[in-house]
Amino acid sequence: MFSFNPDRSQYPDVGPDGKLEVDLETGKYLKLWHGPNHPGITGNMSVEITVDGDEVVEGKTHVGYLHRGFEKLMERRTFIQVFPIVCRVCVPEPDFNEYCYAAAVEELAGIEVPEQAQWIRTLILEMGRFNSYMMAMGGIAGALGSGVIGQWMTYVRDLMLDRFEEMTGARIYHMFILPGGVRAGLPEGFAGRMEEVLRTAEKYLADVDKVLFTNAVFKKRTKGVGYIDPALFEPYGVTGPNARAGGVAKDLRKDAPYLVYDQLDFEVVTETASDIWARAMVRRRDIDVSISLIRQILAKMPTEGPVMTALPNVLHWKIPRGETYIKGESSRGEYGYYLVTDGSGYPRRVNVRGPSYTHAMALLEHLIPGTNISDIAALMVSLHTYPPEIER
Amino acid sequence: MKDMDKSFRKDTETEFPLREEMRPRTVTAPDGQVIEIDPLRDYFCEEAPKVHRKSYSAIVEGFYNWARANSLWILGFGTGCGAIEMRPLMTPRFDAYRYGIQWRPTPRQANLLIISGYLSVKTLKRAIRAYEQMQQPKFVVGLGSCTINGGMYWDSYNTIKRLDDYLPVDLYIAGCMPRPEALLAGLMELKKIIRRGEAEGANKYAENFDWYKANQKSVIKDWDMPDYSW
Amino acid sequence: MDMRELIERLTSRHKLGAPIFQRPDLTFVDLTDNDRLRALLVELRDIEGFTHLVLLTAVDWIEEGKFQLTYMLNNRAANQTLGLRVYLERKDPVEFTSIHDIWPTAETYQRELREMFGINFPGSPRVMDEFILEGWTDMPPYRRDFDTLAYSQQTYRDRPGRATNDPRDHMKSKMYPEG
Amino acid sequence: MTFQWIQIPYALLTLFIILNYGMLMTALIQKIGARVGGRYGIPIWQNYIDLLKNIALRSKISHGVMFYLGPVFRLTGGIGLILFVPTIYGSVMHQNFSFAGDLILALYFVFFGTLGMALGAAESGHPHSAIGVSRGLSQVTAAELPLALGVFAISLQYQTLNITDIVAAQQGSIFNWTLFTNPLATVAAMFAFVGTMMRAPFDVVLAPQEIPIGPPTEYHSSYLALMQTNRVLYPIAKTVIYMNLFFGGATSWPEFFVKIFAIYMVSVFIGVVYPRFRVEQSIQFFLKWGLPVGVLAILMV
Repeated sequence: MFSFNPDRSQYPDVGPDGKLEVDLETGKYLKLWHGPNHPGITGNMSVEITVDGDEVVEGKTHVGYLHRGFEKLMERRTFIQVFPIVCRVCVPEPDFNEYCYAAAVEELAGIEVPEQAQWIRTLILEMGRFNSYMMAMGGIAGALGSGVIGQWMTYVRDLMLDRFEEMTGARIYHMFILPGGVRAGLPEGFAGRMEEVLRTAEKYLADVDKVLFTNAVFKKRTKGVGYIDPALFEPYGVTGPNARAGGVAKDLRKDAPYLVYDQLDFEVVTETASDIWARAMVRRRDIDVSISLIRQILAKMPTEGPVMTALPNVLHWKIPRGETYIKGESSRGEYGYYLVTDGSGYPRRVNVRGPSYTHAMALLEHLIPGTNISDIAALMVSLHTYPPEIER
Repeated sequence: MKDMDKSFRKDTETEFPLREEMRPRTVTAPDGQVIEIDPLRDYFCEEAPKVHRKSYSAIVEGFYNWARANSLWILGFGTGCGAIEMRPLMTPRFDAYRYGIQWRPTPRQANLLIISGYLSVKTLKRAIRAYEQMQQPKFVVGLGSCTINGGMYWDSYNTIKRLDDYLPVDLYIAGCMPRPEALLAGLMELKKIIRRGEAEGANKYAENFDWYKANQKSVIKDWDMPDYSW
Repeated sequence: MDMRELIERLTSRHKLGAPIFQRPDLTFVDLTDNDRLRALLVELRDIEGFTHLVLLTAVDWIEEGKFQLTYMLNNRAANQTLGLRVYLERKDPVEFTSIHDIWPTAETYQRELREMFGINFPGSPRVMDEFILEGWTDMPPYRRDFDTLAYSQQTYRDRPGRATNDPRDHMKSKMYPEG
Repeated sequence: MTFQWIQIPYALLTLFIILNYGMLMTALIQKIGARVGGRYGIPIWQNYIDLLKNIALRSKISHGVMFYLGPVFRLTGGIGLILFVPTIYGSVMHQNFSFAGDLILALYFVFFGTLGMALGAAESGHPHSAIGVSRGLSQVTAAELPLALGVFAISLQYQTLNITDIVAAQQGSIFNWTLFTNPLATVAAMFAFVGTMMRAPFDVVLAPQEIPIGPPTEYHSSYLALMQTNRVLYPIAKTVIYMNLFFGGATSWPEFFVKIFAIYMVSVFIGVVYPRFRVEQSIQFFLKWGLPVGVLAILMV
């Protein structure tokens, strides 16, 4: 039989300055742009790849198509005015921005958050994680040409968005977690309706297990493809499900419990293969964890209690000089806000640490050489990157 | 909100240097032939777009417009965060396929460019190219408040404020972000506009070509492409 | 791991400022001798177990004429985060040591700092390439003396008829009528 | 059978019927695919509107002569296939230009469209087209092997290269079909059938997530309309061959519609739930499974 294992001896090595000396005029290589207008790219970013036949010799990530200058815009808004724009940093999972920003401000201003609000925040974050994974599952299947999974997953996501809408009044940008607590408590009968959604989701996920994860073609396309050496995790800052797929149980929910995660009962999901299959599987199993966490939260959370602390006069709200870093485990890895204040009414500097920042740039560029051109989309989606958190 | 620094003046002097791969150069081909290359001239056609007339018979044109309205092919280019609501639009809950709306991955085959949200200058450059590569008649829909007047990002240095300064917009859908229902309603409205024969954005673009180009070039400082990407 | 002990141990060999123990798992400390940065980082990574570079970013203290660089490191086993702060003189050209060979992912952070703050890291791969902005000729936008509103108004046209309702006035009347 | 002038309008009528049937059937199949995903799906007449819209576009640009000829060749492949294959057995009107060695010609036409497309797409100069074309050619070549072997097997079996004769030999009872008289040849040919229908897992040529729709990337307006016409004609023409060779042909239009739909659905059922093979994986698949079955089929005969 044929052997299609790549032999990289005939390709030039990457130079010390990170550039590959490829002579395009020889006609041996071809430069291709994947994106920004390309169905296989997650969001609005692009990968400039150099191919030799079907094999990719080099890949460069180009971002910045979504840059709005958030960190600059936040510097000229008061602390309370920042809150409506933070969620727009990352579209598919906006709540993490709200939580991290709110927690950072609370810590520097010394505000205590009521317990009820902590539970609701945890609930929102888990719901957001569920949604984000739904998009990732559909994305992985879609990148390999199985569009029907994406249809089902988007449908389930729509159901969850209905619950979000019921709770916060908005589908995508909720603007619900603000410094001091959350805007409101749970609506009447919320738990029952959420249970319905979770049941439907479980039904669809069982179908996904049958159609996708037992599928011979899917196994063939994903097993052993896009392998990340676990030794690369620390140098390249790999966190979250991507690290868990390589057997490293990195999960901030367990490592550094925040909100009420220390009162919840869950296992950190890990796989060992560290390839596309393992990364898809980790996400698939993490959805189950999320579902169980949502159920636990709704069962355990107190039914009564205030959800908001009285804030000082937010028009003249000055926070003394200081700095802090708040992190949380988003669906893609470590999400963090670094907030510096200087004693005035405006933040001095806000820096957003999105997990895609390391995954989609240095790591992806490291992984691409040697892969097949067909696998680029699957590789990117399996890393689960969202460009807006790279460039903000 | 912090007050504006009135003394700040934008740097209008500095020209952006031409990128290396865009500079004229000589190349030796594998067969030993020496070729002079000027990427900005050789690879592109410099022709300006021209106005395409409607067909002579009003009945035929009306029939064509009906077909155009019922076969909207959207270019799959998610330029901003509004793209996240485009996916529910094409999936079971909202299913825009029912109305003859579908995605095309290449601008050549698309008729409808949806600018889904804020446009950074870098994306604007790509959006213009994508728009110009589409075939006439073509339509542009601006999605979200940020395409109308800047919206949330009214004070950002990197996002444009008015989309219709740069591309001929047929319809805006307001909101941050617009829900799929709003999108569907907007697309239905666009269909009505097309059927009335009023969606002549491409001809408008060709007629006011110089004005559009001047606007585009005032924002995009590294203009290293032809005036019209055929 | 006790952070106080660690800082004491490090202070014997490196010039460190007074540490700030922000949270039990978060500490900030200044490094006063900029040349020792690489040695300190390698020591923290290889001996003390701070193997994860969380982020690298800058803060512009324009009043003091300084850039602050923050190297945020994390030790997962001990659940400790250490923010190492370094100060640079704020006069052009601003340059600093690159750490891309200690953490490859630092390459991306340094590209961003070069573009957004104008802090160059000679030797870092592709540091002079455009990263986020394209065709940018103005001053680096994250510097404090760059005014984004003024730039935006001088570049992009407003749509006539836009009325700005500053929430400040609304909130003043609704929430704090007394001031 | 001698040639008569009346055959020309008859053949055109056949073409017209098949075109309309194809338009409606592909839309129906898209609807079925949509239902699997839980959607309502496109209107059944959507293909007509899309076609009309593309013809009605006002501007078109060209990349050279071959760029024009690409879709024309492709359509020629589809139409040629239909014209030389008997559509309805026993009907004077719809037997088209079937003649003694038409099986060979049909096999040639199966390949012809891809070849023409390759030339046209290469002229468009888009790298994705070029990649798509090279994928398409290598996959079609690999898929052709089991088909050719299967066809040889049955031509040995029936001792003829005339499709009409092959169909005639299968009349009478359902057990006279090649499907039952020579199952291995049928299986081998069905490999090729599924492989060339441009559906998952063998849709590497279009592969939207990898090379945005491949060869037709640069095609638009009337060119695209030509290709769309071919997209509905060609699969049916191909299915007609399979129907004639392996499933006993059709003696009337209703039988024809039902059989074509059933055979077509084989590829749809597989396509709807499967992800996509990589090109070398699909070639491997054909060589590993299709080829031995084809060889066995010949040996059996």
